[in-house]
Amino acid sequence: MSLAYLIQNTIDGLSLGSIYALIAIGFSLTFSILRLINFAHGDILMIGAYCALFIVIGMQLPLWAALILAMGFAALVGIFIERLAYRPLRGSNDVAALITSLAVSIIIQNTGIMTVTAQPRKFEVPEVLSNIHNFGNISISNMTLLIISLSLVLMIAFSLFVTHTKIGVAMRACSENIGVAQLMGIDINRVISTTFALGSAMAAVSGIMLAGQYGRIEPLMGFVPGLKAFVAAVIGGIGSVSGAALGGYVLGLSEILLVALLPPAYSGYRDAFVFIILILVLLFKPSGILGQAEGRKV
Amino acid sequence: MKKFLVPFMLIALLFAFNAFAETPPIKIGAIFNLTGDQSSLDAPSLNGLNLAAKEINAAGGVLGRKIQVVSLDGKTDQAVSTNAALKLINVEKVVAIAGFSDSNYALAAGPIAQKAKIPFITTGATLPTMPDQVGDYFFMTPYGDNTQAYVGAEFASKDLKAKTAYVLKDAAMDFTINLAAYFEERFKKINGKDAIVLEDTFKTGDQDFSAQVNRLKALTKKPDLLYISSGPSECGIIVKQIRAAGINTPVISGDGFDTPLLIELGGKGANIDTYFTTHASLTSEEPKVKKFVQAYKSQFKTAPENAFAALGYDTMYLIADAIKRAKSANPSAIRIALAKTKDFKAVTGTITYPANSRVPLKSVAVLKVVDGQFKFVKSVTP
Amino acid sequence: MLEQTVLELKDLDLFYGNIQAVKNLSLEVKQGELVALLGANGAGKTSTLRGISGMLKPRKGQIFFHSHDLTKVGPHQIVSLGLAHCPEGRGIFARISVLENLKIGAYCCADKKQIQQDLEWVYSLFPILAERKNQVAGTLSGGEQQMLAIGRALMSRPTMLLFDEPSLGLAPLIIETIYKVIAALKKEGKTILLVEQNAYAALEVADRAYVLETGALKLSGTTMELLQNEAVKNAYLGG
Amino acid sequence: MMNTKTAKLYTIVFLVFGTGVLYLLNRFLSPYHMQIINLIGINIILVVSLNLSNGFCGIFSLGHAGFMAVGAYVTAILTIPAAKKFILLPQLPGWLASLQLPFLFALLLGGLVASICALVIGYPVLRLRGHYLSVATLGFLVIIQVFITQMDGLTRGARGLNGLESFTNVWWIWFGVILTIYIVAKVIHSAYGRGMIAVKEDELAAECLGVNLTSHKLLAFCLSAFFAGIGGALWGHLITVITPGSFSYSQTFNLVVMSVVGGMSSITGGVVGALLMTLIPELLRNLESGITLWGINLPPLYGLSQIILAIALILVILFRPNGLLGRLEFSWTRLQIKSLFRKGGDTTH
Repeated sequence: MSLAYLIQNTIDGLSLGSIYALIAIGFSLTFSILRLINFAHGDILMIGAYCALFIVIGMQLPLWAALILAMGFAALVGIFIERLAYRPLRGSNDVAALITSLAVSIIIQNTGIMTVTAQPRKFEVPEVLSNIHNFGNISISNMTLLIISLSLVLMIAFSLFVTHTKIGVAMRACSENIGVAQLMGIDINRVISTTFALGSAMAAVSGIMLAGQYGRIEPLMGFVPGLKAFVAAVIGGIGSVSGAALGGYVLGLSEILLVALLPPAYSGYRDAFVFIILILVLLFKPSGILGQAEGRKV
Repeated sequence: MKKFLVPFMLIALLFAFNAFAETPPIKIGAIFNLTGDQSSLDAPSLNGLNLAAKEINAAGGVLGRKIQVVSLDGKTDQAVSTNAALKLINVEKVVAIAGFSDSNYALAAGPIAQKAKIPFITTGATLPTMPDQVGDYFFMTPYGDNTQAYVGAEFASKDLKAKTAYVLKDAAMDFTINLAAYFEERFKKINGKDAIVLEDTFKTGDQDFSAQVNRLKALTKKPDLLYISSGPSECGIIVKQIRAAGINTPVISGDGFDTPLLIELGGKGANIDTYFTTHASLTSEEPKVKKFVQAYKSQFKTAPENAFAALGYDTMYLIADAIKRAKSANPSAIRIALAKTKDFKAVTGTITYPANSRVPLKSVAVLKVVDGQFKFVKSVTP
Repeated sequence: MLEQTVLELKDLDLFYGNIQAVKNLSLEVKQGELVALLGANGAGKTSTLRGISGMLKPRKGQIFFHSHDLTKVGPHQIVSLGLAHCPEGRGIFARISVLENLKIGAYCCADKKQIQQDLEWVYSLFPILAERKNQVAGTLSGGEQQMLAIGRALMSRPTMLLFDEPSLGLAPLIIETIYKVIAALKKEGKTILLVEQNAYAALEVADRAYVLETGALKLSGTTMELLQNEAVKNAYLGG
Repeated sequence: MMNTKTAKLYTIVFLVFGTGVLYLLNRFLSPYHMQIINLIGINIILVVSLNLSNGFCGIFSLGHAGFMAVGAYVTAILTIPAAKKFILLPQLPGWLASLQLPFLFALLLGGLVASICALVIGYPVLRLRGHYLSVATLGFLVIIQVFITQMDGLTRGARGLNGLESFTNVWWIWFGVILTIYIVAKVIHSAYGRGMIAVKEDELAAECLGVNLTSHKLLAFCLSAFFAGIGGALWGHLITVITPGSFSYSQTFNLVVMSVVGGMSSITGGVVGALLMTLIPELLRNLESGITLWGINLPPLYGLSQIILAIALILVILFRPNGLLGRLEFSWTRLQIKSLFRKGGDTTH
């Protein structure tokens, strides 16, 4: 159990954690404002990855351009889903919204299989990203560095957006009390569309990162990471965006370190660890690390 | 009451569809998991099957009758697969069924065909014990996992001079578990009880192997060989991540590696000492193989995605050949003819069913990845 | 100042699902007037305010504010027409600071310079808010929260204010200060519709009043008439 | 109105009539259509038991397939003959290796072990509410799947158990359906059942009235798991192959679809939901494999039926949030009143 082994796993955990964090922010946003768990959020990750692939191969544009266009497209898809499936449901009980999001997720996955076939495809990554820096036993690829730094930048940009722009303030007001926010002259439909757009754009980025890191995309790639990102959002404190980011890192690190430290026979238990952590958090600290306990109005 | 009428009208309409699909040609049933996790393996098999049927019909069909492939989607769900089998037998009245690359689904549909005395030929499932377990109407087009695992172990010990090995297997797929078990059994027989340095596991769909790779790197006793028992979706990224960690020990595996993805996703890493055993080399110069690849490319605009495409293709020709020899489309006659198949020249090698076994005696090809191409190394007939 | 009606309700019906909260209610509030809307708990007072501010879509009837029909307009546009609503239970944003609460109040219709002026004005009305500016709103006392709610409503420079039971759960001394501010706002020419259970405090500042019972208008009139009216006295003023 | 005596009489007549019809169907219908009827029966058991926890008690569980898996594996291990068990599961502990029980006992034991799992998982988890509870039960499903895959010695892991005796036939299922509906109906119309419904409507109010939340929720959760176990076991012995993958997200989602479409808070709704949502995918099957419709040759579109079902679900949630039957229960008395269908006047959602 050399130190290098530990550091190597920590780096890999951080990179996986930053991907989860970006997706978790999307979950946390939609939950804080609409009390909606959007299971289809994971699948937008897949849409972002495929969109980037077609832009890079189809239109021969560089990866960074594909990133931005994919974010835009995913944002549109997010707004479209909210407008079509979730808006009519507003005000109904939270279970109806949960089921609808599962249904939307099934529709996206199967449309994906029908249009782009289930064959896993190679994800083009520019040469410079895949060369490796070796420090003794520890090896870090540029892709990992890009993932960690880009997600940090995006998270900081996002928190600045939420604190300083008008629509950001409106989003925070809506997450506090959506009814009263309307009285303040906030158009909640516009705020909700922005929330879905932002969350989906970030999910698209994490989709591209996931594809870039592992070089492979297929239509069902989004569901499991989406679910794990929801676990991260709950661990960090559902509803608080910084909580979601923290939860993402905690989950990414614990998943990799648990598999690395426990004897090899247990690496198959990886997904079980994630959900055992979830149930423990829900039991002992349901509001999560940074979340505020939601008092119950008696 | 008005509100409830609409759904019933819809159902009645759909029932009508069923009756509409009756036509007289020889009907061959096909059940593949075209959606869900298995779709990347099964979709090419169906393509191969349909391609063969198209070619046979173009050449005048069999016994003067056209072949019609009735294909239903198993949806990677055993209940749906058994429904599909029953529908093909009882409603569509097929004379033979081809299906599945995974033994768990073949074992769900096989017994139903066996009970109805309809021959069931699995195109890609390689569990050697299936035919004895299901019955005499169950045939396998591919060789058993044991055959290719033994060839892999022999090749590693003799040709690569490996004394110790590290095994990484996908613990969530029965194909990979059996393959690894048979390999270890034969490798230990050759190189002694503790020839396996470490056995590690992962789960289908995993994308991050850093924990496993780091554990391999940290081994004090460096293994001479890495046996990676994985399916086509994961093989590329595992090889890439192992080579990225600077481990260049030779890698060997079964036909799970037989996919363009190994090269695409494996990248530069795959070119370093990566071997695998498979049914046939799709890039070999053999005329039969070249004709198949050419026909597949023109029909489906891409090269065959994996060996399962070739296996689907061979299965259809196998059935057609049996019908021709039996001179009748009657299911039990087909079964008898199939059992007597001898030296049938197919894309994935020559197929012979030995006396009381429905696991074909086939040659196993050993391939190596050389600068982005599969290069034929040798063919071993066990 | 000609007596021009600012707000007019024409036989308004309001429902929660199948339960009717308000039955064809008609009332009007003239420019600069302070009208009280009295009634027991569940009489439909709050529902009426929610109908006016667009939170609850009426099934029948119209609501005119300066000739705009509010039923045709989204809730978020009503504030920009100059009609601010101070909701029941104050509805302040507990987890963010007092200053940010006030800024959200000015969300719809103010630029940087105006916000600074309005802030100074609100601080002059409620000096305590200036002291607690950066404190998280949830830590304020009941009275201070009510002042914050009123201050926040004022930030959108409304011409008319809707108050929903500002005295709820407050100590008598605090109620006095609140009502002093309401009276001051009336003097400045703001039109006010005040919903109150505490009829006594309301009638002290109001010009006219309507009394609701189980969703329907029971009686209305100037404060003087109502104070003498026997029915009102024993029903709401404790005989 | 009809008194209960004649209502009971009607029910018995219906049961006898039903058995007769099933007997005839079993003799004349092709195995394919019988299989669909069997699957409808199993789905009725699963959905009615799911309604007990999701609809009547307000615990929206997504882990139903997990209990199915426990029931299926326990029953399978108990019924595999000792000789075969030695080959399939060599590392089984001695007492289990030689044990072979008749199907009925194994079935009930399967259900029992499933409800014990529900007790173990339920006790801590049932303190949660709404989203959190649903996701925790989904977590339970993943944990069960991973443990079954990893406990190679006991369950043969991912290779699954195959070649199971096909005990399940139409009579086992018919008996299971009657048992499930009878017990679930009995529980709901009992005082305990009303306590459960109070818990669903408003936990706080129920608690103030002295309803012990945890015990009511636990009973609903364990009872629903018991029948899920039985349903899983019947499924396993109908399909004769069970793998961890057989009881996955998609299985749970299908059950939830049936429950929601039929009507979560009504037994009849569960039956109608199971009937419709087992039948329609079969009928859509032809549409998928490419059929010439009025001359236009539709290309094969695999995955089409999943999309149509998902869209149907969204439409149901939008326009009939309480499902096709809402809270309506089938009863002989209601049959006398002409319209079986009143516009669900329910405002509690």
